[in-house]
Amino acid sequence: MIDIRVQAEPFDYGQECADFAAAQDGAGAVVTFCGIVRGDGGLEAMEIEHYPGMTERALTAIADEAARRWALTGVLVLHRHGTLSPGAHIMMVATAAPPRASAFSAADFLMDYLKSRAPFWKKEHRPEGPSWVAAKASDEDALTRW
Amino acid sequence: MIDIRVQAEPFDYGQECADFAAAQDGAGAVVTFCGIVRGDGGLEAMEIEHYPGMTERALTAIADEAARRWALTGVLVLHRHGTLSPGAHIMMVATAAPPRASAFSAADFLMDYLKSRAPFWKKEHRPEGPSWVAAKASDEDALTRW
Amino acid sequence: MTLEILYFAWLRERIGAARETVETDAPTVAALVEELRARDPHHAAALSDLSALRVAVDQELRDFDAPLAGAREISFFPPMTGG
Amino acid sequence: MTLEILYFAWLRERIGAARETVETDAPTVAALVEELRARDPHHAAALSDLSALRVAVDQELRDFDAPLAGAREISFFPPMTGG
Repeated sequence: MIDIRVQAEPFDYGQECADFAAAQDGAGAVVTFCGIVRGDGGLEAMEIEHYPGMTERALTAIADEAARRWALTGVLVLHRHGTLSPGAHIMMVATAAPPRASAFSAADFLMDYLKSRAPFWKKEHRPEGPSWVAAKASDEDALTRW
Repeated sequence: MIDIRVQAEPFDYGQECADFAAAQDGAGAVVTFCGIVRGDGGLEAMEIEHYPGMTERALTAIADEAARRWALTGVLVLHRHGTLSPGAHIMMVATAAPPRASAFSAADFLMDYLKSRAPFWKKEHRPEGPSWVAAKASDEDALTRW
Repeated sequence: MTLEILYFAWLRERIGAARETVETDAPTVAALVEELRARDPHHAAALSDLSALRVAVDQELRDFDAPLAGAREISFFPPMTGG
Repeated sequence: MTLEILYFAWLRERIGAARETVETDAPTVAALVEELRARDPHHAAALSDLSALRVAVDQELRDFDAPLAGAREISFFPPMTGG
């Protein structure tokens, strides 16, 4: 019911959406989110570092909390690490619940928590050199919504 | 960029998600929603009536408004009509934008407006007989969020 | 003027027709509803409670005080339940 | 006690190592940071501003006043930027 995957390999967003929706029993609503590497400002590559062991643990804790709060029928969190090109799919989440509002809120919650509570760090490679992406104060502030 | 489809035929949710994500240029975030017929309480079938002509027009107006408010790179609204069995996919929306919050808000907005501003009516077929689904006051209230 | 009147969902069922053509001089939707109610008990019952109805004039949602001048297609239906 | 210390992202780059093993009697994370800063200028620079750092004790996020008793793996990193 809770599916957490941290991987270097690409994933097939459409296939994951189809499989996730097909596996739900009693859900009236499925919400999926997919994050894509943007090629803004000449970005050449996005490097994603993570903390093996803690990453899976943190994502599982976040997904458990979402499932508990919104009585979800299923949760998927899939996040890549390694070096990604513009246009590549970085990560996805999927949620399912009997009512629509639960599936939407849970997906939004997962994204907010994943962003500042799961140990991933992004490094952007541009013609002028590499730089680590700085966390935004607004990312931390977003958690106060929940 | 705005894709509106009203059809009796089933649709392939996974394929639509894949095609939608692949068609986006400059988006960092894709959100999709899929509504599924729930078999609660012995539901045998869900019949969906609509108003040909006005349906497409209303959905286009709602999608245009979402694209304008959140600077979306793409919007898909697909809604079936006719008789559907429990577990069938009724409809889906997909949104894409550079930032995550825009894609989420737009999908949520589309669902709220579609629910009470697009001319669809649901009739439930149960062992005890058919009955039209009544609109909820909360559906109308939801529009005041926007 | 000649108007096409359309009914959907339980209105269609109660009135027993999906559409009808009427000749009317009603200036507003509300005045048209009055005329339709007088047709027969089915219309009277189906159109009795305006708060349970929605109306579209030429496929755009309107209030019941909307004018009919220039209109061609008037549709009555219950609150929508898509999604 | 013996602790495994891990560094990620720009902390790893500035310190020049992804991990190191230290012997320490530091009672808290903050006290451990003090000891690490004294090792060399790389540690001192990387660990100079606690407000720019996050810490995990045995893979759970903690505050800098967290006790180290019983801990085995302490990790320092910048605020996270996943998603």
